[in-house]
Formats: sequence, C-alpha cells, structure tokens
Amino acid sequence: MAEKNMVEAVRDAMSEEMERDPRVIVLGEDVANGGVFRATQGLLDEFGPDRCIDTPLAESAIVGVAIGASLNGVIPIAEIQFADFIHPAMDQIVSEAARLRYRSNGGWGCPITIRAPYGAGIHGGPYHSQSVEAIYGHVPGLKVVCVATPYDAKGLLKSAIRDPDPVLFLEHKRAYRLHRWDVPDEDYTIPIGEAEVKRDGKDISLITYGMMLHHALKAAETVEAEDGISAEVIDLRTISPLDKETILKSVEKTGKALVVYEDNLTGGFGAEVAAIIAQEAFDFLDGPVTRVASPDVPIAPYAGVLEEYVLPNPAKIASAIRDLAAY
Amino acid sequence: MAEKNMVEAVRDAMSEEMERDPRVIVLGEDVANGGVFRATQGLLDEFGPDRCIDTPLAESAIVGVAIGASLNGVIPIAEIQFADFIHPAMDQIVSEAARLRYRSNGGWGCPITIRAPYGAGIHGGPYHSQSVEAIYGHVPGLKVVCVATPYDAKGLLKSAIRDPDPVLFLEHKRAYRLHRWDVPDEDYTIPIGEAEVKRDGKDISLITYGMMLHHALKAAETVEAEDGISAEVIDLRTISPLDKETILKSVEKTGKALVVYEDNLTGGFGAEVAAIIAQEAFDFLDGPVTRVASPDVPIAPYAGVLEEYVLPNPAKIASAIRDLAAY
Amino acid sequence: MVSVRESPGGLGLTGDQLMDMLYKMMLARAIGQRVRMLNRMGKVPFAVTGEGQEAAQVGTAYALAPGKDWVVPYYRDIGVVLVIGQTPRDLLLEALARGESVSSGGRNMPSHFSDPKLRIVSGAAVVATQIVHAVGTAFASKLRGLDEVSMVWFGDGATSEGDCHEAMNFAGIHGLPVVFVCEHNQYAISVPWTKQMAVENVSVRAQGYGFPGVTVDGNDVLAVYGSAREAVDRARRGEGPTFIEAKTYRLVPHTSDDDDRRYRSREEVEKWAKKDPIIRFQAYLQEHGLLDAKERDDLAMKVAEEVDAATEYAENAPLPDPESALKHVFAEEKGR
Amino acid sequence: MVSVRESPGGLGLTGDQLMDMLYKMMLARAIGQRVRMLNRMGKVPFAVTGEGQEAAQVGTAYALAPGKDWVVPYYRDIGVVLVIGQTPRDLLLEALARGESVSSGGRNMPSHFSDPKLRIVSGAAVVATQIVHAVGTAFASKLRGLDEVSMVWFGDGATSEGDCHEAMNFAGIHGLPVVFVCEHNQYAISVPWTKQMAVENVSVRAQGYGFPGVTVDGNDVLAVYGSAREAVDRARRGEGPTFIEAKTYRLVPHTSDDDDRRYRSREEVEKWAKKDPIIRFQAYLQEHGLLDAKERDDLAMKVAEEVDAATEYAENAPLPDPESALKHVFAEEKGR
Ligand SMILES: Cc1ncc(C[n+]2csc(CCOP(=O)(O)OP(=O)(O)O)c2C)c(N)n1
Ligand SMILES: Cc1ncc(C[n+]2csc(CCOP(=O)(O)OP(=O)(O)O)c2C)c(N)n1
Ligand SMILES: [Mg+2]
Ligand SMILES: [Mg+2]
Repeated sequence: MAEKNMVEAVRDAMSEEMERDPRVIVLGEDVANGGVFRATQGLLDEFGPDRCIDTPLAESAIVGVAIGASLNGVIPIAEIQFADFIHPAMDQIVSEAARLRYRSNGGWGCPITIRAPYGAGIHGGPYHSQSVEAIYGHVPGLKVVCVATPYDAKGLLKSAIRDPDPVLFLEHKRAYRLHRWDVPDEDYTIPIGEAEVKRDGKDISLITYGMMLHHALKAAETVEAEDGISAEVIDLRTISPLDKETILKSVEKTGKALVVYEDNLTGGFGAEVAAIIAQEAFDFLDGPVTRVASPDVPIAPYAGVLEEYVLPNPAKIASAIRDLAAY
Repeated sequence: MAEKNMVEAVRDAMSEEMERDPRVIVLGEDVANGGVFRATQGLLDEFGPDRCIDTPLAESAIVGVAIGASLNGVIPIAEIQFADFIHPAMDQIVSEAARLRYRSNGGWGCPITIRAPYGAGIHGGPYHSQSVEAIYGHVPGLKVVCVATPYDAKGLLKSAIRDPDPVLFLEHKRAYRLHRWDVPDEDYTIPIGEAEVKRDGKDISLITYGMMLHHALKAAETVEAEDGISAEVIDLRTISPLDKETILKSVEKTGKALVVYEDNLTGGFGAEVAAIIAQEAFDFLDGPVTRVASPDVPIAPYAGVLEEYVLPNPAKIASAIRDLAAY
Repeated sequence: MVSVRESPGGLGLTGDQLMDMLYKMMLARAIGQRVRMLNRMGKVPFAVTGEGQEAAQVGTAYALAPGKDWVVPYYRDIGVVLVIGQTPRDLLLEALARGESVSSGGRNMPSHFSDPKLRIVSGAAVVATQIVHAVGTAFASKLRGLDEVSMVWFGDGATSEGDCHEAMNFAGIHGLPVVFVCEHNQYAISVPWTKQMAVENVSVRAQGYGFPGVTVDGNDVLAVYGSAREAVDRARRGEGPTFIEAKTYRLVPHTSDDDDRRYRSREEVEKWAKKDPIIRFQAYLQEHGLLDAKERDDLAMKVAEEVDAATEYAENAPLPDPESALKHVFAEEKGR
Repeated sequence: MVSVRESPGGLGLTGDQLMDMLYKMMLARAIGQRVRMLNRMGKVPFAVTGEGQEAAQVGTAYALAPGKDWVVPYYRDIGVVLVIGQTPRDLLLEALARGESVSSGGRNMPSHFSDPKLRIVSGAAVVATQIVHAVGTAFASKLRGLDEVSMVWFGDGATSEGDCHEAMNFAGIHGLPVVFVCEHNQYAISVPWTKQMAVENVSVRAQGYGFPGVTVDGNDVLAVYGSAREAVDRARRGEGPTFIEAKTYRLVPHTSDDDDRRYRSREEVEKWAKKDPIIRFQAYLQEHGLLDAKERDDLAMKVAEEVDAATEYAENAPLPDPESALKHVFAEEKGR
C-alpha cells in the first residue's frame, strides 16, 4: 500500500493493465510525452512506441482508429486531452462505438476505453472545464464512469479496460492532485455500475459524484458539526449503468434526497437521479427531491470571481442541506 | 387559412421569412433540390442559388459556415438532413454557436437556425430515428424547439429565424405528413419558450412533445372513454428554455404527472421535466412522477416488430395513465 | 463454363476467375434489382442498392484475401460482400430484416453488411465514419505484425467529411496497409460532384497525405482490379496506403425514397447505361473468346435461380423475436 | 523615427510601414513576455503567447484592411491583433481577465481575442473550429457582393482536424475570398510535425481543394508579407482562397502549464533563437539603412513603456462583477 494521488492511480492502472495484457495500447495527443496531466508518464519507456502512441490532433480519428483497432485484437485506451474536446469525436462514440454491438446483433464488440479529464475549478475557462457525463450517460451501449478518488480511479479504470464494451472514463481534473490516499499496489478492480456510500448518515441522502463528492463530504461535516444534521453521502462513481438500488435504499432510509452535481442544472445527469427517486421512492419522501448544480451558463467563465460564483461549493451545498433538512 | 401538413408549414415559414428578410438563406445537403423531405421544395426557384445553397456532405462545415456567415450580416437556416447526422456538427454547435455570445461578453451574437428532422416510427433503423433533444436541451446558449403540428411548426420556425440566438429546430419526421390541419396563410409567430395545453383535463397531467403528443392525445381519448379519466395534455413545444410555469400549474391542479417521451428513458429530456416537478410541485403530488419512454436500446432497430416493441405508443401510454390515476 | 484459360489483360487472372468476376457482378445486379422490387411490392420498407457500380465493387474486392483481409464496405457494396463470401441468401435475409440475418438480425437498415467470420465490418448509415475504422483495423494489423490488408469503400460524397481527412492523414503518417476506394458515382444524392469539390479528380488529395492516389475508369472491372491489385500488393509489402478513385455511375435512384428525375436528365442516365459495366465486361469476354452467348444466358439463368431461391428462403424465414430488441446493448457474458 | 523611405524589397511598403511592422513585432514580443511574467508572479493563472512567431503574424495581418476585412486569429496571435488595431491595454486587460476587457470581460481564457468593431472574431480554445468560421464570413462577403477578405490563423496541429478539411473544401468549391494561414511552429504541444503529417509541406494539400498553397519562411516578415499580399489581392479580385504555410518556431513553452524541456532539446531551441524574426528584421533594416542602433533602442524603450503603462492600467482595473456571470447567455434584448 502506498499513498497516491488520483493521476498516479490512473497511471498505475494503465501500466499494470499494459503489463498484464499485451493487447492493451494507449493512444492520444501528447501521450508519448506523458500527457498534459502526466497520466501517461513513463508508458512510452515501459512499453515502447507501438503501445504508447502519439496521434495527430484529431479526436474523431483517435476514437475511430481505436474502434477499428479494437475489432482486430487490440484493446485501446484512447485519451481525449480534455473532455471539452470530445465533441468532435461525438459521432464516432455515439453512432459507432456505442451502437456497434447492437446493430450487428452481437456480432461485433468494441472493447475500447476513452479517458478524459473533465470538470471545472482550475481556472480553465469555458474550454477546459466542461462536464460531459450527461450527454454520454444518455447513450445506450456506452458505459460512463466518473471518478474522484485515487482508489476508485485505479480499480474502476482496470474494470473499464477489461470491459468488453466501450467505456467513457471521466477523471475529474481538479481531483487529480487533491489528495494522496492509500492505494493498494496489487491488482484489484471495482465493478462498473456500483455506487458507494462514502459517508453514513440518517437524516438526508446526498447523491453525487466527481469533484462534488469532496464538496459534499465537506458540507456533511459542516452540517453535522454546526447543525447536528446527519448526512449520508453516496458517490455514484458510475453514471451508466446507474446503481439505482444504492440510491433508493438510502433515500428510503432518510426520506430526503439532495442531488449534487457540478454540471449545468438543466438536463444534467442529476436530473435522471432525481427523476428516479421521484418515481421509485415516492412513498418514502419527506421533502422535495432537491438539486444543487451550476446555473445554466457555459461552464466556466475564466476569471476566478466568475468561476466561483457559478460552481457549487461546500457552503452552497451545506445551505441546501439545511433547507431540505428543515423541510 | 388553408389545410397544410407539417412539412408544408415548415416550407412556408422559410419561404415567407426569406421573402421578408433578404438576409435569410438556406443551406444544407440537397436543399436546392428540395431536400429529402421536400421541406425546401421550390426555394431555389423562388430565391435563386445564392439563397438556397447545396453544401458538400459535411455537417460540421454546414453549421460552422453558418456561424461565420451569421457574424457577417447573413441569417442562415442550416439543414441537417437527419438529426442522426448532427453529431459531426456537435462541436460547432456546442462549443461555438452556443458559447459565442457568452464568451465574448455579449460582443458577438450568432443568429442561426439549425433545422433537423428527428424521431422514429418510419422504419428508419438506428440512423434515421434518433432523438437528440436531451443532448442539446442541456446546452446553455442554445434554444431547442421540438414541433409536431403544422400550426406550431410555422409559428415557431418564424420565431427561430428571427431569434438573435442559435436555435435548434427539431421537426418530428413521423409528424411531417401525419395530418393536414388549418394553418393561417398570413404571418404569425409563436414565442419560443411557451408550452401549450393541447387538451384540458383534471385528473392527471401528461407532459410531452413531438410525436408523443399525438400518441398522448390518443391515449387521453381512450382513458376518457373507457375509464372516465380526465387527462390534461401539455405540449412543451420548446425544450429550452423550458416553460416551467405551464407544467407546474397543471400538476398543481391534477396532482399527478406523467412525462411521456420517445427518447431513451435514462437521461432523456423528460428526466429534467420530472425532476422539476419533483422539486417544485412536491406539495401537490398525489402519486409518483411517472415516465413513459423508450427502453435504453439504440433507437430504433429497423425491423417493424422490433421498432414497435421499443417505442412508446398510445396503448402503453394509456396503461401508464390508468396505473397512475389509480395510485 | 469456361475452363482455366489465360487472362488476356495480363493481370494474372485465370479464365475461371474472370468468369467468376462476371458472375459476381451479375449476381450483385440481380440482387439489387430484386431488393428494389421487393420494396415496390411493399415487402420491405427501404432499399438501397448499387446497380451500375458492380465493376468498382467486384474489381476492388477481388484483390483481397477473403477471411484474412479486412473489409469495410458502405451501403451500396453488394458486389463487394459477394466476392468476400456472402451469399444471396445472406443478402436477402438482410434485405428482408429477418432474425437469422448475419448482418444485423433485422436491426440495421438493409445493405448495412456485417459478417464477423468474413471480417466484413458492420457499418452505420453515417457517411464516412467507416473510413476511420478501416484505418484502425489496418493499424492493429501493423502493430501486431500481421500481413493483413484493410480495404474501405465509400462514395464521392464521403470525401467531404472531416472523418475522411482524419483517416487518410492517420494512415499516411503510419504508412498503414489500407486501401481507400472511392466509388465516385457523380452524385451525393442530388448534389453533383461539382458542388462537392473543386478538383477534377479527388484522388489528387492522396498526395497531401503522402501516398499515391489513382483515378480509374470504374466501369472497367479489369482496370479497377489492376489498380486494386497494385494497391493491395503495396499495402501487403508494407509500403502504405493507396487511394483509388473509381469513376462510375449509379443507374438507379439513390434509394427507394428518392426520385432521381428531380435532379438528373434521362439522357444522362441513358448515356451511362450505355457504359454499363456488366455489358461491357461481357462484350470484352466475348471478344476474347472467353464467353459465348449461350454461356452468358446460362449464367444469367443461374443467377436468377439463385436469387429466386434466396428470396424464397428469406421470405419464409421468421421475423426477429420482438423481445430480442432488448438484447445486445452490452455483452451478455463477461470477458472478450 | 524614420521618415517615408522606399521599401527595399519592392513590396510597395514605405519605410514608415516597415518601421511599424517592426514596432508591432516588438510589441507583440514584449506583451507575450509580460503576460508570461505575470503568470510566474502569480497574477494570472494561465498564459499562452507566441514569441518567435511574430513575423508570421505581423507579416500576414499587414496585408489586410483593418476594420473592413475579417480577422479570425488563434491563441498565439498577439501580433495579428496589434496590427489590426488592438492596443497593449486591450491585451493586458484581457490577459488579466478584467471586466472591461473587450475580448471577453474575463470570460474566455487569455489570448482568446475578440473585438467586434475591428472584426476580430472571438475564438474558442478548441483547435481548428475557427477555420470554418472564416469560410463563413467569406461566404457572406461573397453572397453580399462585398470585397472583404477573411483571414484565419491556426497551427500545424490544426491541419489534422476534420474541420480544417471541411473548411478548405467549402472555400474551394465557392472560390471564397479567404486566406488560410498556418503558423507551422513544428509542434502541436509536444507532438512534432513528423507525427502529424506524412508530407514535407502541408501547403501541398491546397491543390486537393483547387486553390494554391505556398510555403514561406515564417521568420522572414517580408517574405510572409509578400505571400499574404498576393493572397489577399487574389481574394479581393474574386480569384478565391490561398493557403499559406509559414514555417516558424515557438521559442517559449506551449503555455504556462507546459515544460518544453520534456520534448525538445535546448540545442534545438537555441538554433531557432538564432533565427529570431525580430533580430533578423532589425538586421535587415539596419543593413538597408532604415534603422540604426539608437532608433532600435528607442523603439525598444517605447515598447517597454507602453507595456508597463498598459500593465499598470490593467492591474488597477476592476475584476468582473461576480453576478455578471449570469449575463449574456442569450441576447438581452429582442431583435438583432
Ligand atoms: C453524416 C451523414 N450525413 C448525411 C447522410 C444522408 N445521406 C445518406 S447517403 C448520402 C449521400 C452519399 O453520397 P456518396 O458518398 O457520394 O455515396 P453514394 O450514395 O453516391 O453512393 C447522404 C447525404 C448520412 N447518411 N450521413
Ligand atoms: C480540439 C482540440 N483538441 C485538443 C486541444 C488541446 N490543445 C491545445 S493547443 C494544442 C496543440 C495545437 O498545436 P498547433 O495547432 O500546432 O498550434 P500551436 O500551439 O503549436 O501554435 C492542443 C492539442 C484543443 N485545444 N482542441
Ligand atoms: Mg456518390
Ligand atoms: Mg504548432
């Protein structure tokens, strides 16, 4: 066991999987040089230029070539340098990777992993801050993971690489170097599709993922200390397929659901979570299913004061907890 | 007043706007020849090749060129031949058209309309059937309209063309020739952002749009006749900005909300509608906010039996009405 | 049928192979016609076929090693998949969207071919995306040290898409064993090629990616075969990609939903009908004493019978099970 | 300062214009350096600048009619926007993300220039999307019968994107008045050009779109100007697009987040520093008697003072009002 930050955990997962399975390759912009976040640091030296491959600046080709290669015995990990730049590859992901198995009646599979740093809070401005999980979480045939801790990142990325279907693996970039937490050196996986209760509580359920997990945990500490409110915090970890059971079990216990996400409020993935609770836990609800998210403006304006104004933070979450708890 | 089907209404709106404002042009694949659905029929003859422009087969260029032209005194209506083929233009729509005004602090605006036929039910298979409104309804800076009647199509398309911001105008292709309804010959507009109660009722609110409007109306007739249930049917017409007031007013009256959409259940735009109701009409709810939508498989498999199995229809909606009414 | 005779064109083809090429072209034609007829009879809601483009299809595919090389066709390529090994029965099952169709079990639109054991890669209806996939299969072949070739087909319209560019650039950089085949049939639906590009021959673009591009008479199956043979050999030798532009014409409307009289004159269609690649190849074979009128008619008969039999089989095959619509979104079993 | 003297290169430039070009290049350099310094001082979280590429920027922009022609720059183009009319103050306000910055009021990342009255079009950080916009502005000019020219700048990396292809193809088809300027600085972040393309000169691609492409020494401001002048004149005469590849080098890391020692040797950077376009142009002017050492130093002093003053002004300018973050998602008033 060693202390690792999340980007190191991501790197370890790739390196171990490349070691374990010679079919695994990494491709993307600047990956041979270690990547702009250093997530592929050292892979070129370890595995050579045939397995750690710099691509031209062309996201549709990065994903499309990965798709083709995956049909021919290669297991590609495609890196999109920032989730904001995944849009040119949308067609290859949605029309192709996600539909290949279905449209061929199970004849073909597409075992690719697409990694992308996402999320705001690093003064990245409107093109280095976006959340894209709502768009892709809506796409049948694609799995979507959103990680925010070193342990989860390593275990889930290994599962993604080993998964027979395409997985979009979103790493919250603000969480890359946020903590150094214990990560086992040995091989382990975390199943895709399982949420985790990251904090037990009884008065209210916070359902969240990504960077908002850390803000929610902070807010939960605050309201516990200041108001005696006991908040349970659920980290979805996987957006698709979604772990409804863990969500519903918690809400049935607490009777109150606060869904917290960083993305724009309208049509964000938290809308789906709220809709499920509203339909399936209706009899247990003691208050409105409440959402805390960013307002509907492009995420995120660059200037610090603007970015801060827009994004959810522990204080905004704590205030929503208090309101809902008092309902 | 004359009877028109929806595709004629769309055509009329464009023709009248091109007549009214010489800045308006139409561009897209096959538009000079009238378009694959005949929506641009005759525009070449009426307005000449400088205003009705065939493009190469390149959706990103269709939208990107429209964006550039809109900065220089032209008001483009860009046609995407099928909504399924909008994905290559995703980046131009989301990163560029929708963010141009915001990122330039109001310095630039982007008055483009992007028209696309969408939706299933015509044996179009997985690439001529998709719903894309959830993806784009989530994007700040973009307006999204989903029409399903001739009258609404004409009035809303005129508003879209006159709007100073980018509008994605989705026309349900199964509704193109479904009815011939009265459409005024004279100029009129319908404001973007206003839902319409298409049928009054008191027991349950059906909130829907697109082709599902027609199915919902049919289901409402059935349950009225067979079960004496009085269903109100709201046609959202605009997805973004969303008319919350009309939705909430209805649900506050009926206490029961059934959200009906054709798209995949998970993360479809109906999730947002359900989430709003769950949060803002909580005190009025007499039953769970319920959703009827397609299961999470690619929309839609080609074979008739498969397509039918997947899509919502009046019978499936009627059965959900009965269940919820009985709650 | 002819016995083994030398090919007159010096392409190393035997007489049997030439006859087989003709047979595949005629079969492709007959299947296309049948599918469109089934549409007019109301038996299938949609038809997209490739009558007129058989030389471009058969001539290119003939240069491949079926089952070994990677085949990435588009929706007109009935001739391609026949050469690779699909049968009339496969194609009729597919057109009629029957449950046992290997392409998609009725899930994909007709003419969206797929056959994993033949390495025919399933395609979307989205124009040009498949070009990138072929670069991907070729990339994998190179990384794995296998001497497979990937071949991908697409229309003139597809060359306008960003994906076509990104694919060719990637292939050029890595010198991949991939052959790009553009079936230039003059139109993208109603849009003539002159509104799609400002160059006479789109093959000129290949030099912008560092590999050769050739333009060939796409209605001359042996000319097509010759250029494909060379391209495949180059690729197999590790010398990289080739772009082949086969100039041809679709003699039928774009699809069953299209009325081509709206955008092209009957005179133009007639002019091209005179260059029909099948009639032309038959004349060539007759000229060279490889085919006589009786052999030709026998072949036509054989083709018609096969298509009839395949149609009958497919029409009687069961529709997909409705509930199967929920299957295969993800892998049913773990691992791969 | 020099008085009006004839340009030695025969490009029709006056001595004043040559001096002005040098001044803009030096100003661009000084602003880039200042912004990077502000980053190291912790005053701005991010800096992206273009030291080394000033000749490519100033030489091309100089061929335009400011306020009339359309300017679609990318994030290194400090030299471009200075030529068109932005001031050091504009640029420092922008780098420091102040509320009154005309580019974005602190909303867009630094170096994402915008100025509606100067027809400088706001850009995303997304590589290559802007190339299509310039084709759009040029298309509108043509449709409206205006003799405006659009010019768009981008890096070598941008040429790999699908959008670059679609833009060039569209421009070729319609023969639009647009000039594509590729500032080929050898790298896309750490990826050398040899991994981005399989051709020596990417300008060769232009012929695949039916218009001329030229490769020019991007560190020779007059050579750059000459090719830009010709391209702009062609465009203005209605003869269509031109692609200009200006071979140059970025002397600084990609951005303030980049450590370029990871991917290129100090020797390589040194080699290019010897070809510094500013030193080279100064030497040229001195050789031709248009500049002496004192004039050069005076100019450097003037530039430094202007940048200091602009910095001071911008540092004292107020930050954006936090609540303004909710504004300008849509037009505030109806109509346009
Ligand atoms: C990305 C995309 N845009 C639009 C379409 C609609 N469409 C189908 S075929 C076609 C024309 C294709 O022309 P070409 O590539 O020349 O092939 P051809 O049909 O002529 O064989 C179009 C526009 C599509 N399928 N995909
Ligand atoms: C679509 C997209 N992909 C990736 C990035 C990340 N990125 C920013 S700059 C850059 C390299 C650009 O290289 P080039 O076009 O040569 O311009 P240069 O920075 O060298 O001037 C990359 C990969 C981006 N901004 N946009
Ligand atoms: Mg064609
Ligand atoms: Mg560069």
